[in-house]
Amino acid sequence: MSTALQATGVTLRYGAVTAVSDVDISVAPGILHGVIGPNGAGKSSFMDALSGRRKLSAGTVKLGGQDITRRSVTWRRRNGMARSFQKTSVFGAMTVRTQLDMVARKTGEDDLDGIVDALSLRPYLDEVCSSIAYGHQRRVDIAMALLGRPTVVLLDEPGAGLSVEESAQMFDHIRALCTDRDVAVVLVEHDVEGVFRVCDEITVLNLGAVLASGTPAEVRAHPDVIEAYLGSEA
Amino acid sequence: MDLAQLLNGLAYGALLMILSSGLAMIYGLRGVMNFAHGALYMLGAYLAYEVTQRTSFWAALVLAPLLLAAVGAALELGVFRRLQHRSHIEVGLVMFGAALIIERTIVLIWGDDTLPVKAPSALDGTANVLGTDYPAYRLLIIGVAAVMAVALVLWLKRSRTGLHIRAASHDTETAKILGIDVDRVSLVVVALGAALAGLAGVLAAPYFSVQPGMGQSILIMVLIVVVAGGVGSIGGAMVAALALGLIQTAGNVWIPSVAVLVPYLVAIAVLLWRPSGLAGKRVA
Amino acid sequence: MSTTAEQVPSEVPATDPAALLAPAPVGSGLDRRTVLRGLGLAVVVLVVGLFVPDVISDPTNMGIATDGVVLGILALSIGFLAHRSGLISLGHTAFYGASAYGLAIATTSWDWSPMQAIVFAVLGGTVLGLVIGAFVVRTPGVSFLVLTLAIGQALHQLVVQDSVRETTGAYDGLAVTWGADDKVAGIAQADIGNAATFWPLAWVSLVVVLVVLWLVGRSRFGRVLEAIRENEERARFSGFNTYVPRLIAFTLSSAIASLAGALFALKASFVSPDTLSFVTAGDSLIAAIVGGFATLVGPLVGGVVYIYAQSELSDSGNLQLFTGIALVVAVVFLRGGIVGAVTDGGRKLRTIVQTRKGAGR
Amino acid sequence: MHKKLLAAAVPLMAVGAMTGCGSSSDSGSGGSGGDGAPLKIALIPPSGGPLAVFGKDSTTAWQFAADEANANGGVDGHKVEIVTSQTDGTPAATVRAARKATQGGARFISGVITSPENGALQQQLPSMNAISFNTFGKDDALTGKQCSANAYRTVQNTAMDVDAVAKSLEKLPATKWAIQAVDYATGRTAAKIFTAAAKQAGKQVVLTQYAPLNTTEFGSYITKIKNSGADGVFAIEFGADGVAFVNQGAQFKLFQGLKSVLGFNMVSEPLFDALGDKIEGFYNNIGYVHQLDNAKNRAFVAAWKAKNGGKDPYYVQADAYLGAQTLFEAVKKAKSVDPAKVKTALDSLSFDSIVGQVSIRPGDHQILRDSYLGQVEKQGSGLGWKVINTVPASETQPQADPSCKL
Repeated sequence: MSTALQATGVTLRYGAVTAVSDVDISVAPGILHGVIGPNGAGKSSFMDALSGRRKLSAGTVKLGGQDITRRSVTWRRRNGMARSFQKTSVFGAMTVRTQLDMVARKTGEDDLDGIVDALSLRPYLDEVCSSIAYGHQRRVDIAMALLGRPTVVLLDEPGAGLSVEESAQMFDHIRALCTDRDVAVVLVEHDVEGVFRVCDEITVLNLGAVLASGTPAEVRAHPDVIEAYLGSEA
Repeated sequence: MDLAQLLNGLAYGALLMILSSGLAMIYGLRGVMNFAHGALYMLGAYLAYEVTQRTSFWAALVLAPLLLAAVGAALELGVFRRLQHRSHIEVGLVMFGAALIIERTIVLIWGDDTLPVKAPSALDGTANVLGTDYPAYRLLIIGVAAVMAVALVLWLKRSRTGLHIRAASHDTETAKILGIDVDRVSLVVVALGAALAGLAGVLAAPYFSVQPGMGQSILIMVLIVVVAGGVGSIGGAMVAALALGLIQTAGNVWIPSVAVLVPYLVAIAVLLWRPSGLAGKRVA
Repeated sequence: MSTTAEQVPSEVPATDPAALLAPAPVGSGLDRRTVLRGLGLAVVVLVVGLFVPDVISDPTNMGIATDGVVLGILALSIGFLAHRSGLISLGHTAFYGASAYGLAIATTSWDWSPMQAIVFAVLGGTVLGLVIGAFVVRTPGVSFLVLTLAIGQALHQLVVQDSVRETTGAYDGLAVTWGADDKVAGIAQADIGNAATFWPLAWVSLVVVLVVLWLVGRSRFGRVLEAIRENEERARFSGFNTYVPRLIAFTLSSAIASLAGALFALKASFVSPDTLSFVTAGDSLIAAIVGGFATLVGPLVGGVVYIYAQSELSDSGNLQLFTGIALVVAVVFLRGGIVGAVTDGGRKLRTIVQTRKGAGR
Repeated sequence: MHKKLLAAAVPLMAVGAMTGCGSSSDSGSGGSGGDGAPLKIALIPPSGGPLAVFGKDSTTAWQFAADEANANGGVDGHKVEIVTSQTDGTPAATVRAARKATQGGARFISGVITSPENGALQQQLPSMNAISFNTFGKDDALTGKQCSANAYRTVQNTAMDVDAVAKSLEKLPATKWAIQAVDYATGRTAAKIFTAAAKQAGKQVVLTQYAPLNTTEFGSYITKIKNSGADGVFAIEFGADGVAFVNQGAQFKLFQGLKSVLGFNMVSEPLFDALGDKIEGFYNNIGYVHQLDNAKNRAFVAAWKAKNGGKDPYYVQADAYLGAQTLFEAVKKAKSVDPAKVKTALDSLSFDSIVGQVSIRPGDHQILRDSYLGQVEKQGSGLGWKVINTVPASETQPQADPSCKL
């Protein structure tokens, strides 16, 4: 099976602090890959490293086999890597329609309606984005990440700030889009239950390093994972 | 550059330092560039004139900063607090307008003429610094600035209020969650910032001339200092102020024909190199 | 791709017009009907405007109108940049002044014809804008403001340097003189100070600027600018180059400021360092804000009002005081400036009328 | 579409709104100049800023001259009318005010203070059919590069004053001079002429340095002067710069070690109070002193004192008064207030004034009058001028400025 995203030895240091240490990840098209870990495990930093928001201290990121470690964010988006943000990032003063249309044109999306419907955004199309509910804004953010058929989509805590039902619904949307569009999705998530429910593969980070990696069943059985979670959160 | 020139640079830098540390504090906490800082400085100088006429320069040195602190408190309550939900640029523009209003009001009260403020007779002469005769009054400015800098840094590092100020400047939202009364902290900071502008104005009165254009010309310098020093960083502003004083003096001595361009060119270079300033950690 | 385009209608509801830094409504690109309608309107405005000197017989008021239009064009350039890019500039005097000086030098020192000089001045100011913009448009927020201020002031200091006195006249300023036979838009030098004679040149320039700004605002490019202003990082993560559009906006803005500078120099026949001063920079920005730069004509209105106030209020010496008060009022209370308030009031009035009609039925 | 129409209508409305106000009282070309037509003069001083006080004083003097003339039946039968309209001192506003005034029938303009204002105004005088009298601005360019057929200067220009100072050099005790000059045309010209004159007088110039206009911090310059070994300073610093230089120089004890402190436009009557005793003994160029010993001046000073609470007139007021006298003499000579005729009269005017015999130089419209060197001394309770040297125009700048093309 070919890989859409392959990152090796990803390391990110802020001064003396190492936020991400030598992490490997490889995701194939159509695979939903969850990244979980306790608070401060380096999940968001890892996401920033993969997406190009932060410059890597060491390691390489490959997109469809091509080394993109030094490529700009804009280049990555145009060549198949997209992301959403933990702190929802939309064009607040624009209507939902305007911004989706704009990004769809830029990225060459051919089925805007499909995505709008898949994320149940149709009723809000003509609303100004900053005026709709947070959960809906979150979906606009994710919709923008999915437009233009990127090969790799990085989703940073799409369930954050949503109610339990909303969150579950969101994960279902993501699962469906991942399969339908045959896209490699990396899902960084706080909601462990949700991740175990929908993901094909899971990487567990702790203190910036990989604690465990594998199918949900393998990870669930890993003793270190239980300890890490019990030790930090329970 | 001999010792006297070094002291010249220090004296000018010291004045800029007092002025810019107040501006940087307000900027750090409220995120607002106080374009009225030059007007407050000017008000300090005119109050110094008024008080010196009636009593003495020493009284002005105490009274003017206190009065300016009250003006600062009024600005905090009347402008910053009321408009805190507005964009920082908008509040900055309001302060720009306030500066025009304050400066014209000063002229309406004290007139257009250049006003004399005499340095206290004890400081009228020169003092011997390592074999160089140097005006005692300028040494006072350097001394006051040094004391202020040390006191301010200690206060910010050691006191509880200082801790709160640092916390609120770093992240207002988190500070609120931690139970810090950001409004109270802001009142202290803006009042103190205005008082420092007043102090600089008093010190400048016998040094430069007290005249209507004084606020605007120094505002540009101080804005450059604060932005180049690193937005919101008090330490950065202090260092940048001293550096600018020394650079300007060195420019006057070595390349007099283009010295006037030096501060602008340095600021442009710094900002192009590091858009958030020398000590900048966050970008506005 | 094509289906999507058709599904998205071109008319999109307005955003909050009250917010000072909030955007005007954005369409989904230029459809031919809107453009034709707009251009038609522009032609009407252009033609009607040419008759203004016939209506305003009083030369003083004509002078105010002409000078107001010139300042209005400068304010439009600043307002456009602020509105579309969120970049507040205190340094547009650099282009305004550079162009004014360029025109003065080209006509007086090089004996160019005024028309050549205008082209040279505007192009020169634009190139300067491109070069400066290439460095500064990355700089955010207050840093941008102070950086542009520093650049404008540096240019001011440069112009008054004694070493360039032969070229710029330093503090003395520079008279603009051109050949007795040369004319610009049919106007000879002797008549250029006459506001009614100068008016067509100013008015045509203004309408052209307004049309360009309107088209840009309506275009897809305008929409991208808005997206970058709203959320620069999101724009990059959506595949947009965020640097080039801002640079284009900055350069366009500097071109318009340069046009204003050239017009100013022509009309005044004299250029002095005032054109580059901090006061000019501040006042033109204030004109843009007080007029309301979130609307197309707001800055123009601000410019005319400023010149009118300058003529009427100077006796007291309190122009500065009133300018300050106007700025505070515009930002705090009249969000959207004069024009924003007027259109807002108009909309409210319409709503009331419609409600009444509905109730009466 | 409504909104767009509305938006487009706004500028038109704004423009239209102005048609209503200010009905024009255009009296055509400003009178035929026949008998009884008033002599209408527009004064356009700045209402604020550091020079506003000079505008005010000029206005007072023009009004004084007008009242005096009207009390004697007008100028050659023409009643003098003064209209004053203040501006914010920007060139564009001043030109607009001038146009408004000419439209109201005023053909003679004065009270304009700053050089950029005068420069801008002079370009447009011919098209306004008006004549201006510059009684304050000394910058050479105004009767040089920027000269205008319709502009006259009745105050000395910088070159004349500098020459007067240079010619007085041997009367000053210092032999090694340092020049502290503002980086402005005046400063450059003064430094150059002074240096040449010093060489000729066998004196040395050991340091020449320029500080930008609006300098507030003179410490580094003063230190350099102290280190230069000079025993005299020639300081070309005016306004707030001059005050700052003097104050800071006093703090540095600069002046105590010097034999001569020679100012150019640095100390003058309005600053005597602000600068106080520390300027006692300073030398400076002067354009006018109330002690001038001639009949016209004695009468002027007496009348002025009677009207102004016993205060002597100082140079700004006297220069403005001289401007008025020049206009009045020209009107008398032309026997008309028609600007064209007055202009012809002005071009070859020579008359006896409060500063002695003066004449207008046809080549650049510069008045030819004496310049003086004065020394500040204690007079009564305050400070006053002692005239050290008087240099006539024939010795200062006998030729018209070659860069002026009328």
